[in-house]
Amino acid sequence: MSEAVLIIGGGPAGLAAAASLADLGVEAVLVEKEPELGGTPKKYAYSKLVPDLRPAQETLAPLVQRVQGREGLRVLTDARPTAVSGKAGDFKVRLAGPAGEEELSAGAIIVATGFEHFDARRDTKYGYGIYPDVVDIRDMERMLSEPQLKRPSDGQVPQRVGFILCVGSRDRMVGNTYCSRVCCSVCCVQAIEVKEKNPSAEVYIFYMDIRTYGLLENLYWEAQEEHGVLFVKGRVGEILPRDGQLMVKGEDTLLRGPFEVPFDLMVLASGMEPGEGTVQVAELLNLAREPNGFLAPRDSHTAPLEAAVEGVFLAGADLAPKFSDDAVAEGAGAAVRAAAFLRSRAGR
Amino acid sequence: MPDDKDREKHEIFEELRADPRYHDFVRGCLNCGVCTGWCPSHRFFDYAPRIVIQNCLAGEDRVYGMMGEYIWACAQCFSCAMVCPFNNNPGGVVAILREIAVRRGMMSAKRVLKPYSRVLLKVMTFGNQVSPDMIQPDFFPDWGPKIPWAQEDLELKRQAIPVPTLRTVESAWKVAESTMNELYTINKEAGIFDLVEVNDPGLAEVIEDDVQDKVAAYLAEEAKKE
Amino acid sequence: MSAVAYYPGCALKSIDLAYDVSSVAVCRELGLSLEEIRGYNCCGIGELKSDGDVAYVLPTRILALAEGQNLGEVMAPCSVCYGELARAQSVLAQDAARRGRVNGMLQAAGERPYTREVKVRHLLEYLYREAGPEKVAAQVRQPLKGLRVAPYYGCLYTRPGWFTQAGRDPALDNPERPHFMADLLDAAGATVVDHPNQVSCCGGRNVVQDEEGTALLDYRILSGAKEEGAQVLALICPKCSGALDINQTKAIARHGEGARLPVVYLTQLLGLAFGLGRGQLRLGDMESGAAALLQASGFRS
Amino acid sequence: MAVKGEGIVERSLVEDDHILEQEKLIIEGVDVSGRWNTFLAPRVQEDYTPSLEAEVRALGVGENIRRCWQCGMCTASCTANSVYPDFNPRHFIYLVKLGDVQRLAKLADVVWRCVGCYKCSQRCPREVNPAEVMEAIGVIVHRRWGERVAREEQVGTGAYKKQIYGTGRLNLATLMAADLRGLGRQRELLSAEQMRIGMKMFRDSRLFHTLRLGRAPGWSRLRRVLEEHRRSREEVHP
Repeated sequence: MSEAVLIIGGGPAGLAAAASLADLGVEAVLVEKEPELGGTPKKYAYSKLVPDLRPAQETLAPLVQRVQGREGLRVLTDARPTAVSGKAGDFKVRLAGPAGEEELSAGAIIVATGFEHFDARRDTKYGYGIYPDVVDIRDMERMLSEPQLKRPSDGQVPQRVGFILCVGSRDRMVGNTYCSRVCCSVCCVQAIEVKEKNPSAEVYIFYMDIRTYGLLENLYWEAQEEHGVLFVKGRVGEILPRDGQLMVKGEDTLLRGPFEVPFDLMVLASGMEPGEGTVQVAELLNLAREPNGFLAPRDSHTAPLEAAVEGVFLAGADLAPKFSDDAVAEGAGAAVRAAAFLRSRAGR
Repeated sequence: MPDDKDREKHEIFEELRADPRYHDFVRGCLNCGVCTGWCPSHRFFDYAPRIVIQNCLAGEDRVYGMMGEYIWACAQCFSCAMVCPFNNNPGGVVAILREIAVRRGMMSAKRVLKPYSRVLLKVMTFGNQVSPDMIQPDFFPDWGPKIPWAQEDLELKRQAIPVPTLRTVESAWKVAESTMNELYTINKEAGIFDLVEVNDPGLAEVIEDDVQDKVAAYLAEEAKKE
Repeated sequence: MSAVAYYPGCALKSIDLAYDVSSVAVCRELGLSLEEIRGYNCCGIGELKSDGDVAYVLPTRILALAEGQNLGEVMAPCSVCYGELARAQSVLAQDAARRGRVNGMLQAAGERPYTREVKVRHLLEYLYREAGPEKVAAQVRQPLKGLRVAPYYGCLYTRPGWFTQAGRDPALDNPERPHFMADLLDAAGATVVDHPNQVSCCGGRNVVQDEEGTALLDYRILSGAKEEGAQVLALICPKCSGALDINQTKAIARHGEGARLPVVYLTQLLGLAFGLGRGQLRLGDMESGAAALLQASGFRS
Repeated sequence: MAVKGEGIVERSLVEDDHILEQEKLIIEGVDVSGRWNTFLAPRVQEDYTPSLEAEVRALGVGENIRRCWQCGMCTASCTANSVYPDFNPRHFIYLVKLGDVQRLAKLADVVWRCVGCYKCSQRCPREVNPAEVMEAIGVIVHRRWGERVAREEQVGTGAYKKQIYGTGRLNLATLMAADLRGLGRQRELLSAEQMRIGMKMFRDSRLFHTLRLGRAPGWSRLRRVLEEHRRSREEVHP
């Protein structure tokens, strides 16, 4: 019987869960496989985070700060679980870390293993990984973190930048039929950043639908009205190199006509997938996954943050594509559910 | 007359949807246009595989509207099928519709197939696709202005060719009788003769006569052997 | 009640004199006091919009003249004039820089600048809200009993809401389903005919340039009202009159007798109900046979 | 005589100006006219010209074009579209935003069909004010491809402006006369119908009122100021 909670994953959801457990006075261990805390936004050096559009560092730093030096909370980086046995109330977890292996007991586990970006090389028509000036949103985040936006091939400032939405999402041919939910908003933000860094740049977004849902609708209005970002309806079929530029081919479905327009830089809105860590942890803990591979909650309404396996709780983008602020909210929620679970067992 | 047209419209739509391939070819459509972005015909014609799928989803009037010229603008390269996020196959739909047009002997099919009637004649009667005497301006108007000249004194000109030409202008080479027999059987059993009958009755008759003659000659030869 | 500045515009002082005299007479009967703007110019009739600031000078000069006569409100019976005045009023209220440039041009020509806010009103809205159905009913001496009238509102009386405020200010008429004219006609004893194209455009703008398109639009409006049983169509705009009344013969020539329907101004019908005389109604000015119809129906002017 | 592109099976799917075909062509004595030399030019949009949108926004009318999200409410409400299907405000806005000069040029004679009814502006969910955006697009089209715009429209607009700026008043009778003269149709002024209306207006005194309209008081000074400003605008945006 253990009173501690193991949190797997040190991204926004895991960090929020850890800080919340510390606030509740519950003992916890946070395990992160990367050398640094902060999850995917940190790993890929995101530029700005939705919805506040503050630099990602400003958003992540307080999340990390909240878990440092907290009583009863251990934080392990460069570490991952390799085996789990036992059951709710008394899980035995083997961890592999920089200092070697160790075993610890946990009464409950919170899985916050996050997501991975779709690997755009899998959608070969866009030439990602072949043409250096075809980048994905992850690359673009890093490029926008620099003071000046330069295109990879020759370091020049791109004058015409295009975004292709729904790369690796909503596409049976690449195996992902769901919407990744964040890319429309992220691309609007990136498009605005391109314009802010170089107001004379022309920025086009090729879209099927714009899904900046809810209050984020504003992002798309702003991109269009304040910054003159242009939206072209239709999916790009193919990108080919021509005379040092990228020739972008497609059908404009509003005009019902073909286009073949040169661009300096093309950004692929590569969507979200359950990451390798999520897959591994699901196997270790015997967690159910929904048809797209994300972790499945026990019940979407009565137990949205609980796995079907007793004593295991879920939070963040390993459940479904989502923004970091939603992941943070879920982390705190999962912490409360885990604490309540331990208390109910102790009372028994 | 309008009744006939309505019936034809309805029948074509039903034939299309009854085709066992159809439901694999049309699953759903987001109007994303990626198929058309690849389509080589779209660069030249107001033709879009996206519209092919949309028309299928819209019903019989729109499908019927494609039977005249639209389905013949497709190059049958199937790029559309390769990239469609829904895994639709617009080119496959066009293939089914072309088959329907040919089966029903529609005007558009007859027009498109006209040059092929010469090819068909050769295949059925000599077992070759092309022969020196078949390139006639009426059937192959796009083959260049020198054709009428080339057709004059054709046999004489063939003799000038320094390699063996079988001294024939009707066929490129001789095909064995057993092969001809096989070809005939395949075409007959596969229903090709029926399709030719529908689209070009004159051609069907010429082929049939030729085959009859050849069969008769063959039987006579066999009888002589015995 | 204080007077309102009356801006008849150019059409009402020439070809559409009937609308001018009947409007003035009806207002007088209802105790509404009008003061005509002196020395006014054309509003620009929508043809100058693409000339930028210059186009605002014309309607703004009219607002400034009203201000000069110490009047805080301008009322226009012509929907085009109303639209132009309301547009200038609303744009200049929000764009101080433009207002400065427009006033600069006025002053450079020795004209009065537009310094305060003058409210712009359409005759119909003015009649409805200042007098209303009750006062109209009280003035009726010859009820329009049995006369089946189709009200036709047209475009600029309410559209677009961002400068007329219709649809935003609940006290104003509804831009999609207006009813002020119907209510006034009802008060005058007429049978109001509901019909499909009350706020559709008559094509008046292109009446000369595009005879064919205008004829089709006019046909739709006229025949739509006729099919609902209307004997007469009531208007509030001289541009609509140009298309639906004067040009009606062209709609008939192209689309047939379905387009034949007498057309009058609302104020002519109200004046008739009030028992006004021939000179204040000028029913004979209308081209599509309104005078004969009304006489045959037993209404006397 | 051969019909252009008659050898193309999918003829209705090709626009005339994409068919490259010489009706009469003889090379070294060989007749390669008509079908022998038929080729199709691609109809691909090869570039975007975003400066077109800037031109529209600079006109001081239609500034809100940027807000358009292409929902199509304007076209769904459009009066002119119900008569002329090619008059599609949503489509025009899109062409201008992308700077699709070729397509816009082809539609040069359609833009002016707007009747100015403002239904689009009333219903537009983003306050794009398409009615006035179309005014602005009309100006750009006149400027670039004036020769493609119907004479009726060119003469009509010219006559309006000349009269309004010239006298500060609108005289419908003389305006119509100027318009018909401009189109070389002055004989219509003497038609039986016009004569009848003229006589009627003479008898009922409207002709007298029309003649008396004249100029707005003090107009000559304002006219000079307005003309100066119009000239300076044209210098900025030739």
